[in-house]
Amino acid sequence: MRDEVILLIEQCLNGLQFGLLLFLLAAGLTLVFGIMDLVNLAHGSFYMLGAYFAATFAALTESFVLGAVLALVATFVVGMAVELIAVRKLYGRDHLDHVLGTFGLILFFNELVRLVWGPAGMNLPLPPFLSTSIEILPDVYYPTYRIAIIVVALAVALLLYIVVMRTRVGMLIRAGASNREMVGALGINIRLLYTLVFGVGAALAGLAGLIQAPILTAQIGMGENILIVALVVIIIGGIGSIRGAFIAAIFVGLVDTIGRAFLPEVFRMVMTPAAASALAPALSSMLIYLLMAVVLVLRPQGLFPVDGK
Amino acid sequence: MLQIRDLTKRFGGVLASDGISLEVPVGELHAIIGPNGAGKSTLIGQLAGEISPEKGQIFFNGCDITRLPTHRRSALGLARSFQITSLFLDFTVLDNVALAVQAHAGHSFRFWQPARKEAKLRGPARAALARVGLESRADVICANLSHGEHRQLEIAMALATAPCMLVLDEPMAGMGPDESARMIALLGELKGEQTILLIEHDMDAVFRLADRITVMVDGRVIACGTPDVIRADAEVRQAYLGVHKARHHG
Amino acid sequence: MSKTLIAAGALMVCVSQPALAQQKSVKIGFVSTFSGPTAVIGNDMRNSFDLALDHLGRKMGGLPVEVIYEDDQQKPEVGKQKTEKLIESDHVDFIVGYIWSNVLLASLKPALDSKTIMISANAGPSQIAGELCSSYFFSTSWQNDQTPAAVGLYMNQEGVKNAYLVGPNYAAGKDMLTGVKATFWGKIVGEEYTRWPDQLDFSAELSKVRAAKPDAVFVFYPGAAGVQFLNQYVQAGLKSQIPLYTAFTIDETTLPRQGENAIGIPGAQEWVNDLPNDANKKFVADYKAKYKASPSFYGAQSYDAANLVNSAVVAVNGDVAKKADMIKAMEKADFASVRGSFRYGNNHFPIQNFYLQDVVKGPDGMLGLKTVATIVKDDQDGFHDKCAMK
Amino acid sequence: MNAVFTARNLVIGALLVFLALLPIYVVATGQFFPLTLFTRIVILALAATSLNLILGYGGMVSFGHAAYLGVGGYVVGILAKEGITSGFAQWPLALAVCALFALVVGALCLRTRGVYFIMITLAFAQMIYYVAVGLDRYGGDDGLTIYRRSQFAGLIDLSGKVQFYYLCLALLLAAIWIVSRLVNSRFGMVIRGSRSNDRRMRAIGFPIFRYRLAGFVIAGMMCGLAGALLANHTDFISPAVMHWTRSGDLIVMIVLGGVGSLFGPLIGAVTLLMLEEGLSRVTEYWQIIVGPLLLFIVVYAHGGIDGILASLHRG
Repeated sequence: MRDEVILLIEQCLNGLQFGLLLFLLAAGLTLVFGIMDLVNLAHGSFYMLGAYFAATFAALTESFVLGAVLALVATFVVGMAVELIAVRKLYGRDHLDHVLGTFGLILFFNELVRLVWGPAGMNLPLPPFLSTSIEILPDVYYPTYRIAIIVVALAVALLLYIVVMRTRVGMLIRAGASNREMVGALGINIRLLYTLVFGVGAALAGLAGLIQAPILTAQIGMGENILIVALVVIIIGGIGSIRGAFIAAIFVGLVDTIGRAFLPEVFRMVMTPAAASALAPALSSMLIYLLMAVVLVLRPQGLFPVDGK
Repeated sequence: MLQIRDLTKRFGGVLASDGISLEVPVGELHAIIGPNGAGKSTLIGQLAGEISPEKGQIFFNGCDITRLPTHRRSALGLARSFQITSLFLDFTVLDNVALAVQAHAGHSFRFWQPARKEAKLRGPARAALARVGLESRADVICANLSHGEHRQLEIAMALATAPCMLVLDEPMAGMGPDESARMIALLGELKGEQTILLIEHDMDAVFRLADRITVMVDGRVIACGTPDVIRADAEVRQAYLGVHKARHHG
Repeated sequence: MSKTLIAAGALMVCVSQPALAQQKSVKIGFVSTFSGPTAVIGNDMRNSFDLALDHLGRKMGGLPVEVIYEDDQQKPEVGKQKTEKLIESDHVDFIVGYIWSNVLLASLKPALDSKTIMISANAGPSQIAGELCSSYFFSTSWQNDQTPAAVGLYMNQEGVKNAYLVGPNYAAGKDMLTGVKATFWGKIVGEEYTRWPDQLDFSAELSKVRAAKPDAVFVFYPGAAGVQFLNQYVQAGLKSQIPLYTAFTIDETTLPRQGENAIGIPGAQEWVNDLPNDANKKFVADYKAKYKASPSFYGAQSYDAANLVNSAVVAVNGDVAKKADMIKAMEKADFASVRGSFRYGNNHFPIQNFYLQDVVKGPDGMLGLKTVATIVKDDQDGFHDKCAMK
Repeated sequence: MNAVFTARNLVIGALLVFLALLPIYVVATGQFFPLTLFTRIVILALAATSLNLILGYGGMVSFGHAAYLGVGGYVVGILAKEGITSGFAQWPLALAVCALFALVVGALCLRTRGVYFIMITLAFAQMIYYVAVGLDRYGGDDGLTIYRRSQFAGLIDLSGKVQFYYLCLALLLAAIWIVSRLVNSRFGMVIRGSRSNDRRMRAIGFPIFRYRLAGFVIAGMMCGLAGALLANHTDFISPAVMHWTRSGDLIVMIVLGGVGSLFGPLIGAVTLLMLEEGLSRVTEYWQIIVGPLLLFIVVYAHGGIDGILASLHRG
């Protein structure tokens, strides 16, 4: 019995870690979505760039932490540059144009990375203090690095909450999400605000990417599949809502991981092992989409709709 | 014709409709006035079926329509025009009105015959355009009309659905004096033929046209009666007309 | 704009058509993955194939050789299109390559329908060894089940009592786990199939492995996924707790990114870079000289494929229209294979040795793969009796 | 306004003549690959045309339209695997299954608007994608090879490349004709009205949900037909045809060619696939050109290629 409980706890931690990672991606996506009304498929490209930058800078500086910080700065700068050069022209267009234009950006960045870094991908080795596992309960070990991810992501979530809820910039952001004209009426430089928000969103995606790099290695196209999951998260949470994104991200992370972990066993109880091992992976991959469809059928605006949308 | 009983709707903490009761008999031109935020738009939304009330009932021709969807209300003969011009801008003027005719000419699961060649749709549409004086503009793309013409087209589309009652949401908003005069003349002609509920800011028009006037403030009805009664009502003068004038002059 | 595009398109279609089958060269189509993270494998295969042509003097049976490389993007339907294009548009005489079992299965029909000789330099799905076998198909690699079956034998030798199996959910993944189960005597305490190729985080599976407390874990993760799985296995602290056995998870294309994590993790292979035969010594040395990297087994199999083609063309003196004669020649496997000599079974899959390999640090501090022992000699796949050819 | 020889008509005419005469060139030279390529282009143009009905005319941006390609294809593939190779059974069933699927998906999705609609259609496509992955008997992730093409009792032989190409082309032209009738019918006026202003449509008395749903089902069936053709063309069906990037490709074709234009999807399909084919021969890094090109078209060429052609005439 104890073993089962421990396994469940471990899987919940796995789910939580995945969920928090999704939150980092979804937060930037939902900010950009909510404030600029922009569907940014290229968000996953910043995730990829974050991983590549971190691997490169860490190798250059021979320091994991320094590499990570430089990578964050770099994605922030690249994000703002992309906003200034390309994305800015898409504001006010319909969503179809956004989907298509940013799809073009994905192709561009994937090939750019292939040109610059080659097709093989890059490894980001962990420093020794992170590449072990620690005892979270007596006799129960969990990778230190995954604990570190949980801590960092929670800290970022808290920081975002404070910024959005307690500061003047945050008030502007909230106002922008629900009432575009009002921000303009307040005499704020909207263009600058948009560029900064886009840069911050890119940096958050970059953070998610560099965090994943030691686990997944930096790879071309790594952002695309996770981008779709992040989109699912912000849709479930309600577009523009940071709180919604947070709750939905954790929910999606848990559902996906727990489903992946336990569905095969559940299936094996009712069908042959062969059929179960064929069906279970397919069904567990489907779970989050099922979740989104159910949420949208019941609440067409997501769980936490932002007023005025 | 239209009866509203104790209609109540709350947005957040604000009572947008606070127990509104109202009756419009057949043939009457009934006007609703009130300052901004008085709850007029919320009332129209509930009449049209876009907002559902928390409490209260709406009867139309004796039927309870409180919970009916928008298109069913239209089918029963309740037509509305929009405050913000809300037309099909990429269609021609005639297409717009023909679409309104089509909505009441049986189902539209007709997949093959070109709708633009159906006399059954085009004829009544042209008649409705003629009624509001837009027949010469029939083939213009709607986006190219002037503001006043958009407003006229709104009325034509409402008329084209062959309604029992028109709900007109500020048909004169944003119009110049000439356009307003033409609209007042048009409404004057319609009066008597149609039962009309008119929401309007233009006081001259309201007092010239209306049989009866309802005054709303803060989601409540504070007065209801003929123009003369309303003009004389002290509460209205203080609560609304004063405010209204101040806003216009200040 | 569109007009010029269409005109350009029409022009391109016209220009791309060479004059009809004037046999002045041997044409070989080569389908592999040249984009995405697994392009590393495709590039190694292309490099090795090209090196083989260098060694052959770029001629086969007196005719110059022309190779057309096509990228399958690791997608079955793309691979199939490219195969069709090579056959219909380029009229190739041989079609070679194929890393992935699912891509190969999708591409099989057009090749066989057009009676083009097809050589898989890697993928070996059980269906093609069995009921779908064809005289036009040859393998220079193995049937999928064979390598893991060799690992299973080795696990028996090591006294493993029970094991947990993990692999990707696609044709080869299923074959591989079946392969281990065919020879491993112990108990299978768990079996996981993961989404392929987009699942890269194995935390849920690793937690289950840890909870099941098996004697050993067997995995199959080719290409980039092998890097990710191994790194996560080490990060989870499992490497020191549960021994890991692998098939196609550690090779020269992944080792640079797996680094020291791979040391001491055994695998089975029909070819290792230090096999002591002359052909192999020349291949490895020249590869290192030309590309400044070590060749992998994918490369070795491609190198052999080029030599197999050569043996066929030489046998008919360059008259590649004589397909039946070429097939007869190929069945003899009469060339110097870098894995040492082998012969073909009735289903045109090799009957060959499998070796135990391990990762060691060389004297120069570089990591490399090394032969430890021979696990099984002259091994034939278990599907050859389902093949109608005799 | 009604001039026949506008730039746009000339291009469309030239394109149609080219498509009609291509097999003659192919047969004359014995080079069959262009025919294979263009059969594929024509089939995908049919899929894009079906999406254009709801996306271009109805404003329903479905990001999961490739699902119907897959469903149609899988019906053909599964029946073929089970030994039913008659096209008279396969094709109607493919259409019926697609209609049913579209009916269910549409009934649930059409409650939402805007980005939510884009995403929920994607969700259903992803679900059906993973259903296909789980079909172990029918190849799962690896797909299913179709060893015998649909049989039409000797009326037409789908294995004949030229015959098959002409069948696809005929079906594409029929689909374009049907769409042109549909969008100008009463039904079409409702669909188009709800694209530009669905609140207004309700106010004048249209129960638009059922009309949009009907449009959704028609588009699904049409795309299912494309799926049946595609399965026959490639002799193969796998979950990959339903991947979300494939749905994205269909949208790209429409926007490239011209949203809500009859021949736009065809022009877009030809342009996109020729561009891919052409650029990938020029450079391995062809996407670095296509990506910014897409962005450029979105930003500067509203209305796609068809829009540019139309404006040539006006200008």
